[in-house]
Amino acid sequence: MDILKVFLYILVYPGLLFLFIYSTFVEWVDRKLYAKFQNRMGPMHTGSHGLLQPIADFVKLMAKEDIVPDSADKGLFNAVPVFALAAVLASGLLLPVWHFAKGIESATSFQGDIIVMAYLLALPTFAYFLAGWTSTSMYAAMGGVRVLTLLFAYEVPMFLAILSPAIMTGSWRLADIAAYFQAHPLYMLFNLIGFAVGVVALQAKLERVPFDIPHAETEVVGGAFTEYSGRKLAMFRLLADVQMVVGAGFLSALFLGGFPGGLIPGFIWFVIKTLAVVFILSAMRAVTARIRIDQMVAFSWQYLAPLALLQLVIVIFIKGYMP
Amino acid sequence: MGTFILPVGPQHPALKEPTSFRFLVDGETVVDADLRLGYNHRGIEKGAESRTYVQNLYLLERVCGICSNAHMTCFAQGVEKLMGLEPPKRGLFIRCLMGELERVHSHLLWLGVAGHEVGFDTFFMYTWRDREIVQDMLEMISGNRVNYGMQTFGGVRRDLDEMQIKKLLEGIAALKARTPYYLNLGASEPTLVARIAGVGKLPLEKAVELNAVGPTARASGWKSDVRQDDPYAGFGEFIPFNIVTDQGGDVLARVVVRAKELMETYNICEYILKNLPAGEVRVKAPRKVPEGEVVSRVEAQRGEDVHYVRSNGTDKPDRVKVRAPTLANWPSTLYMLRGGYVADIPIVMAAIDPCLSCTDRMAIITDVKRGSEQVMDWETLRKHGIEFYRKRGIKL
Amino acid sequence: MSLKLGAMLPEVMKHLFKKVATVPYPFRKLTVPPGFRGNPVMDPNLCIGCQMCVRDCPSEALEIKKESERTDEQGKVIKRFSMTFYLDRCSHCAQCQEICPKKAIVLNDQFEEAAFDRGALKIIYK
Amino acid sequence: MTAEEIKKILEDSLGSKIKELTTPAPRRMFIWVDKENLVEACRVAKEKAGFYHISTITPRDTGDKLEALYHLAQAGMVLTIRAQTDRNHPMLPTVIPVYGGAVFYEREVHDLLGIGIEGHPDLRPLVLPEDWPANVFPLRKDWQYNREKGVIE
Repeated sequence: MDILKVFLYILVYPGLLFLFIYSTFVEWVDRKLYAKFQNRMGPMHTGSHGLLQPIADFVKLMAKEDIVPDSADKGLFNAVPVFALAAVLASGLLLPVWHFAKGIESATSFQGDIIVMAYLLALPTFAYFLAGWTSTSMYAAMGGVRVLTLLFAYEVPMFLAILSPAIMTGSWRLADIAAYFQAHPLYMLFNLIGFAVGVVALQAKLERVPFDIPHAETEVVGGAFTEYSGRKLAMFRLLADVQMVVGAGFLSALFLGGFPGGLIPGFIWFVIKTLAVVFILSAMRAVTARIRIDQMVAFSWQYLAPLALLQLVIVIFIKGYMP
Repeated sequence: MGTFILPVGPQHPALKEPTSFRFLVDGETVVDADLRLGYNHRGIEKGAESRTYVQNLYLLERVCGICSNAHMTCFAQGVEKLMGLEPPKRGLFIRCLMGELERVHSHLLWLGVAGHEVGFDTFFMYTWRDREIVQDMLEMISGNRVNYGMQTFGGVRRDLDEMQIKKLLEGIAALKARTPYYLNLGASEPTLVARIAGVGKLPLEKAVELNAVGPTARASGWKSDVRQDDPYAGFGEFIPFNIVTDQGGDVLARVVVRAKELMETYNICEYILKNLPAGEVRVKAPRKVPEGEVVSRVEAQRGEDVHYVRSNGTDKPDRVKVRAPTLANWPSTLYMLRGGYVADIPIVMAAIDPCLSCTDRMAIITDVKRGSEQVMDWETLRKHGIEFYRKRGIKL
Repeated sequence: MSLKLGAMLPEVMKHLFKKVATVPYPFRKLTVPPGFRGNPVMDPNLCIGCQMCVRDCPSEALEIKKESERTDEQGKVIKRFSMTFYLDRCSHCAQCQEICPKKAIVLNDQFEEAAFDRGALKIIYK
Repeated sequence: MTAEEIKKILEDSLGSKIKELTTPAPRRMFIWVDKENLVEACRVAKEKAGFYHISTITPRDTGDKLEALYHLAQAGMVLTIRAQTDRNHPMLPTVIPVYGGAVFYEREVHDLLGIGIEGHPDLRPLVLPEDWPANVFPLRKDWQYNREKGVIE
């Protein structure tokens, strides 16, 4: 029975099938919101109100010609998207969505899973760099370098931000942190700065406006993905969506009290909380212009990192005086 | 990373038209810039020599899509001078109105594109939505949204009726309210201002030395405007207007100049519509043009547009020379790009509002399977294309 | 001009509840204002075959040919002309409409001109 | 500056170097100089007469000669300087030292009419393709292109 549960967990919910379907849905929500913000309609004609459009886009890309540049390192060029997608899908398994993972530690919920999760979410960034570098195209190389520069800008604030709930609850396990905040909802308010820093850093990790510097189309064409086409590009696109879902779920589990109540209510909480985060991400995309890489680095180290540190100080202070 | 050459164009998402830049780049900094034109050279000047004046009117209108009316006005008024025609006052007013409405649509278009180049798509969508108002107005007057075909020798081709004037005034009032609102919103958005302030600096002396024209020159503080320097149509005599300048010399200053020019243009349009004189809109033009030569200038939305027409007494011109404003601004653009960031390339290029009106080219097609380079001329390429589609079952 | 983080945010939020400005075009047809310059339509009953339109057409999209010639009871010669119109060349400038002395050519309000078959772009009025 | 003032400055400074001076229309002035005196005429126009701006250069085939028209502008006046060169060895001096903005116009002149520009730093083709045959200049009157008419059967 347990084996079956594990299979269900990996393949159906919250594993591959769910992540695929839900991430396309989240992409639809994001596109629709973005369109509404801009007084447009957004996707309309595949499915009801364009609901199936992301899947249609994915299927279309899968069917397209797949070109590998002559001068590229073929093995690496082909492996990078698969590797990156696998990393993100694996990180999705660590989300504390199913009740059976709560009480006891298991392969998908253990002390330190928060670190593993942050690590798995950072892996695609390196994959992007490798993708850009092996493509041997000018634009891709530039995009790859920008990816790494960006990484050094947002990763530190991101890690500092996720540190604070862990310190507050005294646990390195997502399920424990979520349970703690469920029990003490008011303590969530102390972590608002951390949540804000986390959302901004997540936006940068997802490389969306205003931080879409690595693949700013008017500057470096497709950035690291310039030479990618067909199936591999589809994988990168899917990867970005899954990353958005997992990132939003990660922030919800850390700062918004997780997904209580077992299978069905937990699922509903998951949808509500991740969509709330996605709404913030979409709104951020709609109201800003893309900033330059030097401005981004300056912004991170002047504002984001100090804010995250301030959050840490607050948490340590509270922790010291907490009843 | 060391220095390397970054090609931008002839096909690149930052450029909506084909032109080729080669940038010598050191990391994220542009060291040197070079330009190659001609991807769009259609041989219009040569073609004009074998067509009649009436046909040329429409040929020259198609030099550029956005400033179609400016080119048409420039050619029409040049030939009018050769013919010795004096268009009626109402015709001149409508000629000015078309020019100004075109300026509105072009500047709104540009603001949107500037937003898109720095990744601010919301701003792009809002300005282009508002641009629809002026596009509908132009369609209502002329029957087309892009190539209006309103100018002719001796006046304009269509008259305005009362209903249209009322609708035009309504449209302009709506634009007059919306434009400053959105521009203020955009101007208070820190990420947008961070991208355009202090970028692409063109000092006044450089602007004059490199012969910049239009909003690019005016944003460097140079008060030059053909409408004032060399008044044409109704300007100077009948229609009052102000020239907008700014001292900044950067992209922000160019945005400010265009924004203020928009407001000024709305006022000009309102003035024209409220003071439209009665009478005819055109006089009859002869088919043959007496021998002579003329230099005609018009202030297009990108700057000074110059046409030189030489007639030889027949119904076809001996020589027509067109100089679109963008060509005059390339030297200063190359100056602005040097020493800047790679990330600033699109917005600095967009800041002069480039429009590339430039003969069919030979295309080089590399046959992948044979691995050899095969040079195809235009005719072979066309046949190749037809064959390509026929194989796929599409009847041509 | 003062800088404010998220200056567009209220405006953007307002648009969530506004009617969209775009139209689902191919599914909902658009109308054009009167005086729109579509395709030239020729009335053979009015044409006198003066070739003015052919001479002035900037894109050489028109051809006028004599179809028939007959003499009626009063001995008057009645000629009928046909017009071949190449839509693939037309630039919709309406010069033919303007120059026609008998108003035989009028531009319609057609603007969806794309065709899969190039033959469909050759239109003959007679 | 009025037309009379400009005329006086030009005649005082250039004297007999001006072969012909006409004012066919208000705010328009045409002068004809030998090509040897072209740069001097431009310098006088810029430094003494205030023509700060070069609008464009129009190259033209007159039949037996090639000529170039330099359109200079200031507020209220457009001055056109005409200079001719023979067909066999068409050569004109560069005006870039006087008007920095003329660099692309001169390349265009070189491209389309094959007038050599003496002293121009960079005479690569600007608008014509690199594989365009040498010594074929499309804007000369003896160059004809017979377009094939595409007809729908």
